[in-house]
Amino acid sequence: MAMLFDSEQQLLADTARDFFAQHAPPAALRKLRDSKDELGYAPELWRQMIDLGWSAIVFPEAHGGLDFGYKGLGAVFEQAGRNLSATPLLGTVALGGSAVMLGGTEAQQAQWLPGIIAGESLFALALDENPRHDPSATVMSAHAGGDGYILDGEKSFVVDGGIADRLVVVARTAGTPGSSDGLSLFVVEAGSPGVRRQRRNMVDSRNMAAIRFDQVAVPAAALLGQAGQGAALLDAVLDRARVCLAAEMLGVAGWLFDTTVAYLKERIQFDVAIGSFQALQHRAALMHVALEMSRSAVLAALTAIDENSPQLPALASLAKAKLSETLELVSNEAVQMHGGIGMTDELDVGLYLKRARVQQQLLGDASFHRDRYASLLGF
Amino acid sequence: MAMLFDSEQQLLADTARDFFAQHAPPAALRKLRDSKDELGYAPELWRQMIDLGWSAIVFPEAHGGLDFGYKGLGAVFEQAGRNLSATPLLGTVALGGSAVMLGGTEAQQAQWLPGIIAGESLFALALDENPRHDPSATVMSAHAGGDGYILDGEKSFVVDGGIADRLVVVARTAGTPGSSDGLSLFVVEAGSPGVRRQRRNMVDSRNMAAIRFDQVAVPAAALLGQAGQGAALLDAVLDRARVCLAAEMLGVAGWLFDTTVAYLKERIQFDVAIGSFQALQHRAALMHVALEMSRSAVLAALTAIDENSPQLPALASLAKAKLSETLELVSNEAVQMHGGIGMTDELDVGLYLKRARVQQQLLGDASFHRDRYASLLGF
Amino acid sequence: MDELQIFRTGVTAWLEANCPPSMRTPPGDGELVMSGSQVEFQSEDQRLWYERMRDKGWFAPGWPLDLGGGGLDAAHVRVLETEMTRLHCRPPQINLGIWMIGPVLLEFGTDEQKQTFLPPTARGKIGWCQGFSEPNAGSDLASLKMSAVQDEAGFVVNGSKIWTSHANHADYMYALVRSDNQAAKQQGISMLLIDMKSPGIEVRPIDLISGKSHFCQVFFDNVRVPAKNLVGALHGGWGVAKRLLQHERTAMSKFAELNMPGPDLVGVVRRACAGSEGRIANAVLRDKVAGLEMEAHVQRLTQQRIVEMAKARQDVFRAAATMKYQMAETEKRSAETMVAALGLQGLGWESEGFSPEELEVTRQWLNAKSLSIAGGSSEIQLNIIAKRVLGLPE
Amino acid sequence: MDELQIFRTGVTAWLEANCPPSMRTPPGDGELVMSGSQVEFQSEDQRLWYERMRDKGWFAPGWPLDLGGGGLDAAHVRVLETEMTRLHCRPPQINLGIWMIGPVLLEFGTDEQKQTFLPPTARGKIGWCQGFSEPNAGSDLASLKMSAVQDEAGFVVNGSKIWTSHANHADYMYALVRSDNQAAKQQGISMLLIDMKSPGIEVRPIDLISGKSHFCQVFFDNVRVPAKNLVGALHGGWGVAKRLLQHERTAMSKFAELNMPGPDLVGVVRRACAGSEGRIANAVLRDKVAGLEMEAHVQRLTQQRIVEMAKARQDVFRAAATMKYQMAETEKRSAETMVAALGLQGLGWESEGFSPEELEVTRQWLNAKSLSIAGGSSEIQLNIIAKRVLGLPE
Repeated sequence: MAMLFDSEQQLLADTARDFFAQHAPPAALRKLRDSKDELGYAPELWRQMIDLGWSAIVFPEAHGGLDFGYKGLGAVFEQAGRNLSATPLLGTVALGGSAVMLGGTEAQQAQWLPGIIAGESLFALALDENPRHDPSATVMSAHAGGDGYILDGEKSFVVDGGIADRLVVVARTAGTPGSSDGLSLFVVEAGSPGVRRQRRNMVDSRNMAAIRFDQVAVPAAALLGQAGQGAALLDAVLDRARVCLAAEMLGVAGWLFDTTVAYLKERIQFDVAIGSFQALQHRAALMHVALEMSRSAVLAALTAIDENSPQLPALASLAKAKLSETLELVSNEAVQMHGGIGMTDELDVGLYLKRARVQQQLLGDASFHRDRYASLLGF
Repeated sequence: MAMLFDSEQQLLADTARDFFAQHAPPAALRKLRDSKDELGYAPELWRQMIDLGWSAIVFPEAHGGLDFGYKGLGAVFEQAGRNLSATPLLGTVALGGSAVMLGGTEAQQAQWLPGIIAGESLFALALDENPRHDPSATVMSAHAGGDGYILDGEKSFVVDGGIADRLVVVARTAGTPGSSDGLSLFVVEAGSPGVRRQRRNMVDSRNMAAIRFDQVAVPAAALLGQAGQGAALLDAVLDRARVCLAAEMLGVAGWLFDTTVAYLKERIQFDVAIGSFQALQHRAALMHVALEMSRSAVLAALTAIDENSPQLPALASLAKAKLSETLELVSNEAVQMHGGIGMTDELDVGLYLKRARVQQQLLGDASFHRDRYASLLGF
Repeated sequence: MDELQIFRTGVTAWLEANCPPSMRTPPGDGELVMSGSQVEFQSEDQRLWYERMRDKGWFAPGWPLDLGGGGLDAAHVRVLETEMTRLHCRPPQINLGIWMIGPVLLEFGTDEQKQTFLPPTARGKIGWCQGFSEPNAGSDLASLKMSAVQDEAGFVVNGSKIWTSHANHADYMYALVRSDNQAAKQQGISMLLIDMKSPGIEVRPIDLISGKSHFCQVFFDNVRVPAKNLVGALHGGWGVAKRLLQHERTAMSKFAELNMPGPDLVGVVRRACAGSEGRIANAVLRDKVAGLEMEAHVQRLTQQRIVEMAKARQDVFRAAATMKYQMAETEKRSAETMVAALGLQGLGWESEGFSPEELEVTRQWLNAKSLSIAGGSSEIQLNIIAKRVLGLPE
Repeated sequence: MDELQIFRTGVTAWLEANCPPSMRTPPGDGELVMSGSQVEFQSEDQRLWYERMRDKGWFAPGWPLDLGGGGLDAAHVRVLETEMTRLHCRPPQINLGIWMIGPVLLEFGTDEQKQTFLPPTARGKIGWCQGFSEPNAGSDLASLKMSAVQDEAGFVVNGSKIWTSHANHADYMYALVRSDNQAAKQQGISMLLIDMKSPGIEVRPIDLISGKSHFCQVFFDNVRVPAKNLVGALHGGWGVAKRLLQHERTAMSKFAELNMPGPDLVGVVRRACAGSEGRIANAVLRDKVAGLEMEAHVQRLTQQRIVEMAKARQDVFRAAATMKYQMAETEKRSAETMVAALGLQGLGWESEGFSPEELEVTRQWLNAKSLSIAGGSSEIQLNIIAKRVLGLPE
């Protein structure tokens, strides 16, 4: 059943739903935000997630993983999204962890995966140098030097970049910006000399950092995969993360929609529930259509990862684009249908709206992925 | 008052409304269509319009015109559009006549304008060679030869091209397709040796012809304006015609909207008028908003012609683009809101829908004019 | 090898031997045989395929043998259908009598009705049409007005039906009529079987905005219908009709795959706006086409998800209620986009200067408008979602 | 030279002499003076301009001289306003007392109310806030619940008001209260003038999704209001409020032009996506921006048409009813487009790494959401058009 959760996946989804609702509801994010928390996530929450095995879901048993697949991980992401739970899951597992697993030698996997799984190490992918996602635009350089490579350049938006102790850095060992030839991936200790990180305060309080690499020396063993051949690996990593992000977005959209439909039933104006107004009913129905389509897109893409389908790139772009569109629709309608109260910070709807826009941009917006989808389908 | 009709213009609009409703309602177009009329318009109707002075409205008094301005002509176009009246007004006055007036020498004007005004001569502009409007794409060539020029090429879509006795032909005396340099305009007798015309049956029964020019010789005096410098003249002519067409489209959209609102009030389903359903009410209101905005765009553009405003190009593109969007919205909603009956040929709504799409394409669709508007505004 | 497997092998062999190759291609417009008393064939292969399937009893494979059917149970019928699909066999004929009224007569009909109507229907001798919609009863079907006044011999029928497919070739109509003016809307309706040769019936084909069509309007002027032609209980027609419409949905989904695929969006736009390496040159149009292809893609995925949910015995209504709306709106926008991409070349009506594909794009654009109107308008779909899925109040 | 012309010349000379150059620039966020008992100035120029206009009586130029106004008739007021606009003079102060409740008191107030409230208001001594909306009375204002129970001394008020601008700095609130629970909705409402220093009032500023705001929620716990502070008839507050809201519309249109223009769509997108010759590089984005600029353009043209129609004494309602909806929706889409064009750079909240313009784009995006909610939501606008312009049935 490609488009359904099996019973184990469903069990995981149910567990995650309860867990995040209890331990990391929107109020927890609000607290991190208002206290201007330095870390931007709660380590004790992450520890609980580690104990539940969620950092291990996608990794091979050989390195201590559960080999349970991305569909299971997607179930966790959806529930984290639904609660706006602040976790290092995207940076450490979906991006960094996927990169080590897909690009690392046995030795490299053995070096890093157990640390990720045990919660001893946090990862991030340092890729985007511009405000709009575009992997081939990478300028940052890596040239041979010392007993390995010297990295030089700047990354503008690194998810979880401020808390990671290891960064998977995309740099150019050859080729020119605009071409995907010549990219390479390196695992860099965040504490290396020459690495300077600055937290960026995003509208949605998501963990984000700008990172400057000033002549940072890394050993040859830091290289993941073949030098200059990193584009395919990077694509594979990004597609996994895009689909996980789409699952997270499905959770955000689902919360916004459910909350709005509930409000339509409860809010009285002109002596009736506003949900009895047909114009609002039809708009709610349109959101429902978009959400059902979105769920199909996410499930198909998650399945494509686990089945190693050649359709993955197209399905990943489909999921990310469709979820971006759905989320823009649903978040705007949620604010509008809540009326004045929807404009207040007190209501959680605003937090979800802001999270939505950052998610839309991360790893490529709808326009980026429509273009990529068309290219993949040859038109 | 730039955005209103003055009392004379309003009088003209009222006269035109009654005239077309009485003499050339949709049933008249239907008759031309079903009888596969060779001419595609009723000469006696045109004769009446001549008698009313409508062929003279925009032309200078020196040549027998009324010098009453395009705003007056726009009032006539709107009412012709409202009734789907088949007239040679677009080809002969807005396109051909404008070209002679704006590009012709005194002698050329004296030669051709009186004939147009008196209804003795029908004109058309032979420009588009491709199914999508793009003046600079002109391939048709004109080179010096005989005692003037030899024209060679093919025009795919010429409004009123089949009934005109004179064709204003756009051809390239220099430059390459894609550039607007090197274009020239010629007045060609439709009966010249080498001219072959074929009627094209459009979905909306609008008069349209494909015309092949096979080594057609014209005298030097056939040239309007400067050889190779025709782009500016062509733009001025096209903008006038685009605005007149936008006025016609306003009439089409207005009919569709009024008819649909009337139907919403009269059609009973589930024991109530369907116009009482709020979802349909809001959609009707959206159409109303679009129509009011459209009317402003048309009036501003008509005024810009008469005031010789440097804003004309931008306003012409604004009017054509906005009306194209409005018409797509209103025509689709009209069919949908009429339900099954809206799908039948018996109802006039379908005729208006088809006319709408042809109008949207003629002289540049919304996408063409958005691009042009952006260029004109420098972004 | 179990019995079903043996049956499958036999079916395959028989189909390969008896279905002519030309009947194993997608049927073009109007290339399917409408059965009835005046059946017409466009080719010898068509006739052969028709007669062979008829003689096998496979027009109605699931009906009892003694009523002219194939006597197969549901599992065997599914095998036959699967194999026909797999081998691309066209249906040998189309008849609403087999798909819609037949099963209803099997369930609700009197013995006399079954004996009278089912065997000739199964043998293709009676062509049926459906008389439900009326000019003033579209989305609100239960507001129908065609009256049936009872007298000693049966009913006298007056009124009009619209959107009746192939009424001009049909032998019988199953029709909903108002038998009781006083009762609440749904309670005053009966279903009658009406002989289309009865005096007082006039059939007028309907021209659509896209041109000729198989739809007709049918006028009834004091048409007499014998009492024995009442299906189900007097004034009980609404229940019968609801059951019948379930069969319609099944039939529709079977036929959905049948039609020759129309012009495809990417192909049409790509040819109209050719860029380098087969890409669409115009970036704006390309973005739009990609968006529409994605909508078509997510709806295919949702269709697949619904099938899987049904297999897993999950409630599919939340998801399934979205499909009609989504498909209709996407298809309409795709058709608009094709026309826009073709420019004036996509707006021809007939004759020279327009390619068959271009004319087909135009027809498809106009026909697509009906997708959000017929069979439950988009507005009705949204109402259903709002009320029955989301539980929003009246 | 007629008298009005002479007046104009005098006004111009006076303004040029008395309005400091820094007061002739568009005011930034929070750069206008809110008058009241606790007025604060951000610059010496602000104070000077404030005091000079106050002493001239031109805070309320159209009010009678004996009530602290300028004593000008409508024609002279218009001249003053025109000249101030022409010379880009900022309003010296902002006070709902002058724009809204003042004119209403002039029309409906008792002599005592006029004497008590108008002169100090005109001299900037009383700052006013408006207490209309309640948490459960938004679009449906008449469903307000804040209760005013009468006793011998006046009223005892309980309840809450929301969206009250600057309530934390205001001296008085004009408020709608429910004085009769039994009457039909609109018939049980009264308007009271409430001293914000009364015991039992708590003011809580509201944080918006865009950050801090001038909005407050105000809580009333057994607040006593003297009987003499009732405006108009008891239970007659709805009529007074309707009149007041007409003044609000006038005031809003005056202030609409005031604000410092926010980030402009073309500029922001062009800088974010720079192509050759100042064009927007991304064709899809460019097409979208052009579409939005066109929407803004047609609405400016429509605004102009409405002005001309009004001058020609034509009925403007058909056209005017469209403006609020059109402007709100276009503005919201423009803001979304700017954020999308800036990518993650358009989604910063504060501190380093984001330019002031980028942060402003983000704030504007969030603030724009209120345009289709406050002052008559988009849904209400569409209802008005459907019912009152198009005459569609209930």
